[in-house]
Amino acid sequence: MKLITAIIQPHRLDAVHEALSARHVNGLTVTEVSGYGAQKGHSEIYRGAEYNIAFRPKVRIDVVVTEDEADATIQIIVDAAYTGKIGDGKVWATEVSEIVRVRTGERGVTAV
Amino acid sequence: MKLITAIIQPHRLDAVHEALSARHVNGLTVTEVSGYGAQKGHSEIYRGAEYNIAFRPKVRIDVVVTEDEADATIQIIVDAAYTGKIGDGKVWATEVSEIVRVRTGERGVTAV
Amino acid sequence: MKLITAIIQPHRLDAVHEALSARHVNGLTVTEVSGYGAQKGHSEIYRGAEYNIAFRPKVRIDVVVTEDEADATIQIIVDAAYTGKIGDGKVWATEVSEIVRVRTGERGVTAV
Amino acid sequence: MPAADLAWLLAAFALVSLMFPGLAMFYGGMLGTKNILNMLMMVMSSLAVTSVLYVLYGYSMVSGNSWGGLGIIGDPLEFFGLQTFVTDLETGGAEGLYWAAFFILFAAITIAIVASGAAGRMKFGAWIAFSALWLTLVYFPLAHQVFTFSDPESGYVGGWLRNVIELHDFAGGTAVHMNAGVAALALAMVLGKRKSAAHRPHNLPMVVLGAGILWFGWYGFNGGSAAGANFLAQYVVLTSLLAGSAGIIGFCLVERIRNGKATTLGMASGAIAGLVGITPSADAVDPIGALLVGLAAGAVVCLALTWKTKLGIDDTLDAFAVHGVGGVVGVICVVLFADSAAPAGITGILFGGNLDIVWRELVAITVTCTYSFVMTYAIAWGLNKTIGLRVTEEDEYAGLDVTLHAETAYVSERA
Amino acid sequence: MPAADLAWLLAAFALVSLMFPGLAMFYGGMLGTKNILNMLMMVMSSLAVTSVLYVLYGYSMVSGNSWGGLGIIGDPLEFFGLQTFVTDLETGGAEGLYWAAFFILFAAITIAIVASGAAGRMKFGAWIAFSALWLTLVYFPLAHQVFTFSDPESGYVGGWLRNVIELHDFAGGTAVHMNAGVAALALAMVLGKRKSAAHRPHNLPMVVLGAGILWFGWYGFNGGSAAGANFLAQYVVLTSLLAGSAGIIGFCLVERIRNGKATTLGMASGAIAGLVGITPSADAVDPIGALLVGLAAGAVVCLALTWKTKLGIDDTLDAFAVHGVGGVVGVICVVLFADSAAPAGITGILFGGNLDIVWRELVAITVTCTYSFVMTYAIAWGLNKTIGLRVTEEDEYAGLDVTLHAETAYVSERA
Amino acid sequence: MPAADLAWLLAAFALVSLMFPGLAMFYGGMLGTKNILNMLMMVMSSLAVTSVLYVLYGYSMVSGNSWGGLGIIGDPLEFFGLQTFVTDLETGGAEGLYWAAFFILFAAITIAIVASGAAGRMKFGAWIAFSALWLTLVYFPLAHQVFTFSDPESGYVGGWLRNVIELHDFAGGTAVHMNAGVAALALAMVLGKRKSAAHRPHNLPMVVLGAGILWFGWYGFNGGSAAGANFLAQYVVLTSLLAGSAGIIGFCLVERIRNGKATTLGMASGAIAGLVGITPSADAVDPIGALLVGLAAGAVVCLALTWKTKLGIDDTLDAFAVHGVGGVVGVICVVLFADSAAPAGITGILFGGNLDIVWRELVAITVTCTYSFVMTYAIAWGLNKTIGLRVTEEDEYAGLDVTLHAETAYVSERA
Ligand SMILES: Nc1ncnc2c1ncn2[C@@H]1O[C@H](COP(=O)(O)OP(=O)(O)O)[C@@H](O)[C@H]1O
Ligand SMILES: Nc1ncnc2c1ncn2[C@@H]1O[C@H](COP(=O)(O)OP(=O)(O)O)[C@@H](O)[C@H]1O
Ligand SMILES: Nc1ncnc2c1ncn2[C@@H]1O[C@H](COP(=O)(O)OP(=O)(O)O)[C@@H](O)[C@H]1O
Repeated sequence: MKLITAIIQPHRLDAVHEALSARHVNGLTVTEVSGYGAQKGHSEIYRGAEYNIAFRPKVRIDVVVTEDEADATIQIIVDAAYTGKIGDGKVWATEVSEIVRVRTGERGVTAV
Repeated sequence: MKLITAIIQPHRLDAVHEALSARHVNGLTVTEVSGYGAQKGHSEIYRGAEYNIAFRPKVRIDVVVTEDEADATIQIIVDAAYTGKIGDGKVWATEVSEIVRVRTGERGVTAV
Repeated sequence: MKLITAIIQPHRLDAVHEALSARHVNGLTVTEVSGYGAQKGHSEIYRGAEYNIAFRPKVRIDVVVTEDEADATIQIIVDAAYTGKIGDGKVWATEVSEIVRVRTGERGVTAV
Repeated sequence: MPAADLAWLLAAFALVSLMFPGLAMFYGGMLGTKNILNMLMMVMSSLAVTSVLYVLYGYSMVSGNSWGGLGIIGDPLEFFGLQTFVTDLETGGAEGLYWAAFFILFAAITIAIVASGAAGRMKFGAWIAFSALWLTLVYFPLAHQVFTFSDPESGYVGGWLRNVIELHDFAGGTAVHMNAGVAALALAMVLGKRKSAAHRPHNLPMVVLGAGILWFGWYGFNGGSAAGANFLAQYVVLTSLLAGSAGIIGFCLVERIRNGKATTLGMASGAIAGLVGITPSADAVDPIGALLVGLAAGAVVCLALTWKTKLGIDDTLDAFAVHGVGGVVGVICVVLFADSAAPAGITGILFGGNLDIVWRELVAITVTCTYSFVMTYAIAWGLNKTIGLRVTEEDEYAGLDVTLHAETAYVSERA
Repeated sequence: MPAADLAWLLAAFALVSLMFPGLAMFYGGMLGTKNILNMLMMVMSSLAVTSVLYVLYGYSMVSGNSWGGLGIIGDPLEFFGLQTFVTDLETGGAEGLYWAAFFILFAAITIAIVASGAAGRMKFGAWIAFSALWLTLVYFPLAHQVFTFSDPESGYVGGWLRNVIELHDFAGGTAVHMNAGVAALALAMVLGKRKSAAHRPHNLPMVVLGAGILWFGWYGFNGGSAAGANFLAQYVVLTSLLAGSAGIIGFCLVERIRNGKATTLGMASGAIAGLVGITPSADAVDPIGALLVGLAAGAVVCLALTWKTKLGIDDTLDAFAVHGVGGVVGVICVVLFADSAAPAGITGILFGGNLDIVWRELVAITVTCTYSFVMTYAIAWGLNKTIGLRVTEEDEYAGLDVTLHAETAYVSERA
Repeated sequence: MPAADLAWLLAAFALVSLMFPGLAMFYGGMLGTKNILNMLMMVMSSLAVTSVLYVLYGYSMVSGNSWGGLGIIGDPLEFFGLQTFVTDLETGGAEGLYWAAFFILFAAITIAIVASGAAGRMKFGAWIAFSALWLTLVYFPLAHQVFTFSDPESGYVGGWLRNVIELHDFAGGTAVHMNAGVAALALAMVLGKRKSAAHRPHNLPMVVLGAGILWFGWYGFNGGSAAGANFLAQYVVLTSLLAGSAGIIGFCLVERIRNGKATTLGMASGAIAGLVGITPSADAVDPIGALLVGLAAGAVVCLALTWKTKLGIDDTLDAFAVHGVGGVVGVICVVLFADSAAPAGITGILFGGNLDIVWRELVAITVTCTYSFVMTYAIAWGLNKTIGLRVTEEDEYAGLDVTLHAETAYVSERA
């Protein structure tokens, strides 16, 4: 199994969620994060003092999928998150060695 | 070493924390997240307009443990987080190749 | 590629960010988390009732780097996050099997 | 007892002044987290723009002797700088000075309500320009027509709706509420819909606080319109309390029946709807009538909200439904069940009153709404063609707080 | 000078009206993030329920001629629809109309305090039913007994606690505060404890804002009870300021000694405790006495809070300790160190006053608390057996905001 | 008409009392998330400390007969316990009692402003000690010198700045604003800079709400200083409205030109700056003059803020710039363009007034600022050497809310 982690623009969350649902991805977890990358920060001004805000709001999506769904899932996320502008984000995958569904105690692929 | 990640019901956090403490798990990290799965969203109503809220509040726990503690830790979490209702969550494990304790610079199992 | 995850003291974030930038780390993602470890919680008092707050605010940094940058990156983070006091945090690494840049569709090291 | 009147009027003025942060919270809380500050700035800057215009020519245009005796607009040069009022006339009571202050708040709250129609997509400079033009071309004339009494003795000519049509509008159901509601609609139409999906309100306790403060201010708004510490003042304070309360019931009952649940936003909206409804009718209905006004306004506004959604106009915070429709409901209630024993002395047609009041109110509503819609649309359209009203799509996604004001409403960093 | 009195009374009314959003913030801020809106709705809807009942029969039951001359309850039909008051008596001052409005706020704030005992677990429909019954069966009778003066001249009979027992209670220490505190306790007992663990207050700045607004409103509550712009009004305004201030000191000192730290919630709670303490005693103590009332109320309430925890009753927001105990402390202070030079003219027993006042206050406290407890318990118990008071366990975990009102208090999405 | 005056003064008192939660929100919102509660406690506890001191000896020191006839300080024993005022003099109007209450608020708001200079690094016990000493040694003398009129008839001697220098300061530009601004600066200098990096304001809607409430309170502050429901009261209410409004424009214009963007914090700060500016000048300028006062105060304060940053002093929330500089601008405006037709009857030198007013104001400003700075520095320095003012570095990183008050401002857990 693979854990796919995606950092995307907040306003693309709905699109990604819909795309994954359509593809029968049964679950995912969302975290509000912030980040920087090619897209640098911006400056804010408070009482004349400029603050360089390094991080911009992003949304992190974590979804565990079976090995053979991994590539397709990545592609779905990439497509749905795409706007073509700097700051669109990253998607990466790591190996999951075990997964359990708390409610049933099921393990492995059936637990995804 | 293994990184155990658990997505659980917010109101089970205390139970999981206590169970892990009792088992001498020395550290863990908690993140407020939201997610969807078998448990679908709910709808909210604002001035007559219905919003389908896809994601429900969950808590994410990350804990790094040694290889041989991994299975036991997963089980402790699963047991403590269990309520038997849909939405109880998932626990998964990934491989950690290195870990360092910032304060001491210790690496590997002693840093866990 | 490696995903380096660091849990650090919130007030060290700027230092870590600067240190990584100086080293040309091109991107990172920040999450507000809380945790416990050797540094235990603290107690708070509301209308005479004491609450034992197990978790303290921390910041989580996730950064994906190429294999050969991994060790150096860990060291930079450890050095910049260091204060020498309990609660300084942990840094760990996991293996990333794939990474994609959403904007361009690039994969692998060029996407980092 | 002019000094006693003044004592209450000073307090009433202060009450109304708190409506500005109240409205800011009410509207700000309903938005998503990235356009709040922009809304707060639109609401609060209304005071800045109005104060300057009022001192220069606004007071003259509203309360001045009608230009050409037509009852359309006051002579804009009559009270330049409010200099006439600097000298104490020793009446011991409220003088021009006081009324200038009180009416600045009326004008400013009106344009502040209009701002809600532009939430999340309008350039700030364009807003300032729009608000100055709108006050001058829409509010000042309508306020003159509705609020200013003629004084046959001195030959002073006031507004035609007030003196020729003799509309009944206790404290501004037309010039303030219908006007603001319709203008917000027109502005929203010219601006077009927001790019990003509709947001849930980001902070409902803030909305409730705002509504509570608005209610508080309304006692000054309606109570101060009684012009003193008199029977009328206590009358309208009671009817305002009852209508706000019943507005909650009207709105929440419809919600309960339709959606199965009464909501907090509904409660807050219902109270405001009830208060809008009682603004024109506060002196004309009896206590049970006031409860009915609130009930009707709350229920009808609740129904109006969903109709709007279907029209597909992004009147973002529903000013048209709440203030436009709510105001109309209030006036209709006067027509229907005004109690002749109440201070206004009007007999509702349900109680056998004559139909005279019907056409007066109809003319007043029609003139106000038509004029407001057409003029607002024209101003917004004109500005859009020249300086442009709308921010870029990117700015809209990033949010106006950061892009227009270089600020973030909430920062949770613990560093 | 009735018009001057009215000028102040109108302002006082408005001040009290702001106590509603104030209380909503005070209570809402103390809860966890998932039951806030429900609390806001319970607090604000008190205005809706009370307004309707008061117009129908509440005013009659509270201020009407005692039914059978017994001093227990006013004739419920006397002032139906408040129709009597629609006509101007031309007294130039506050008339029945005004007092109806003012007393609606008193009744509504009392039931709103009771709501705090039900936080986080009560069905909303059941709350509405409970509050209507409670006002009718508990508040209206007690308010009649405590507030309504007999008028020997016209043969009008008022409440027995006021006229037969001659309790001293300046502005409602009994009928409002003790009554609410005890009722909250009884309701909490019938409801049982919340399922989920105790929550830390989710927003303390909101609590402080609420407390500050409540303090502001209290000047209207106590100051308006002076019935005019007179010596008494300024007297009680000063003593209210002093007692609130000293309440902070009393509460925070106990905290500092016991826990080592003064807390913000303690500061806010102490100010309210001091204000509760001064409510019955504001006209009876001198300035130093007012400081002592505040000090005592703050300190004792702080101690009472922990006693409660031990009793294991989930009086969620401590209405019993703050309003019940705080109110009793205030009355005891009158008994102990009332200054004969103060407007009430009572000599405290520490200053050699006679013991007469002791039994009068004891009777008043005992009657109020016993009646309130027994009746509230009975009403809650009865409703629980019939329609059921409590939400399901699942709804409680998910939170009442989402399950009862289909809303979320705070949404941080930036989409 | 003393009763009518009292009616307004009671309301004005209440308005000012709301400035405390207002200031708490204004300051709390500007801080980061870990030192908010500490700020709220410093602001609100000012009421506790001041109330006690005022009853004991503060009233005497401020309003008592000058000790030795020198006009420096009132006899501290004259009004112990305010016992003299307990008896009704039957003037029908505001008596000593009222003024005691009103002036407690003045003193308390002054020390509350000073607190802003100590944000995020001062021990709470040390703050309480500091505030008691500061009120006694700095505020009470300055308030006596500035506010207390001599009464030749009764041989009563008041403050020398008021009676000998005859400064013009309508409602406390010197003793309240400049005094507080300078004292905050001195305290900040003794305390030194905060360890952790500068924080962005954590909650700007809270700041706007606070500013809006402060504005509301200011009508009571300035309007109440007119001592009645009279022409002067309405005059200063209008000028306060205009100056606050124009303050927004002044501040935001400078921002717009300098940084390209008008900000929300700027809008709130500008309104407050305008109100500070009008405090000494409200009765001396005409409506256009009031707009100019606001414009000047807003613009100059905006410029002053960046100068401060360069000085490297951590006057955390800019009390010196806003209240110190803003107050001076207000006084200069009187000197420059006071309108002789306005109630104060002063002719500004731009309108050909004589230069007499210049030195009077200069003396008043110099004395106030010098005395305040030197004494505050001395008190803070002395306390620092003895009990120590500053928390440990660790406590500072962890935040004062947790370490000093064992609380967290916001808890978002949903358990
Ligand atoms: N190497 C990385 N490790 C972790 N997160 C990253 C990394 N690079 C980018 N990110 C995340 O992705 C977001 C978008 O990346 P950015 O480089 O700005 O855009 P783009 O991918 O379009 O070039 C960043 O804000 C950050 O949260
Ligand atoms: N495949 C997945 N990847 C990541 N997170 C998941 C996945 N499936 C479920 N989750 C997380 O677990 C939570 C509970 O899952 P859900 O399917 O609703 O309950 P259950 O596990 O009892 O069937 C979700 O809200 C989501 O946060
Ligand atoms: N085994 C672990 N797994 C996950 N997170 C951990 C673990 N141990 C510590 N942490 C995180 O690191 C933070 C600091 O750890 P702590 O043990 O308190 O300090 P130190 O590393 O200096 O001994 C914790 O608050 C927690 O968030």
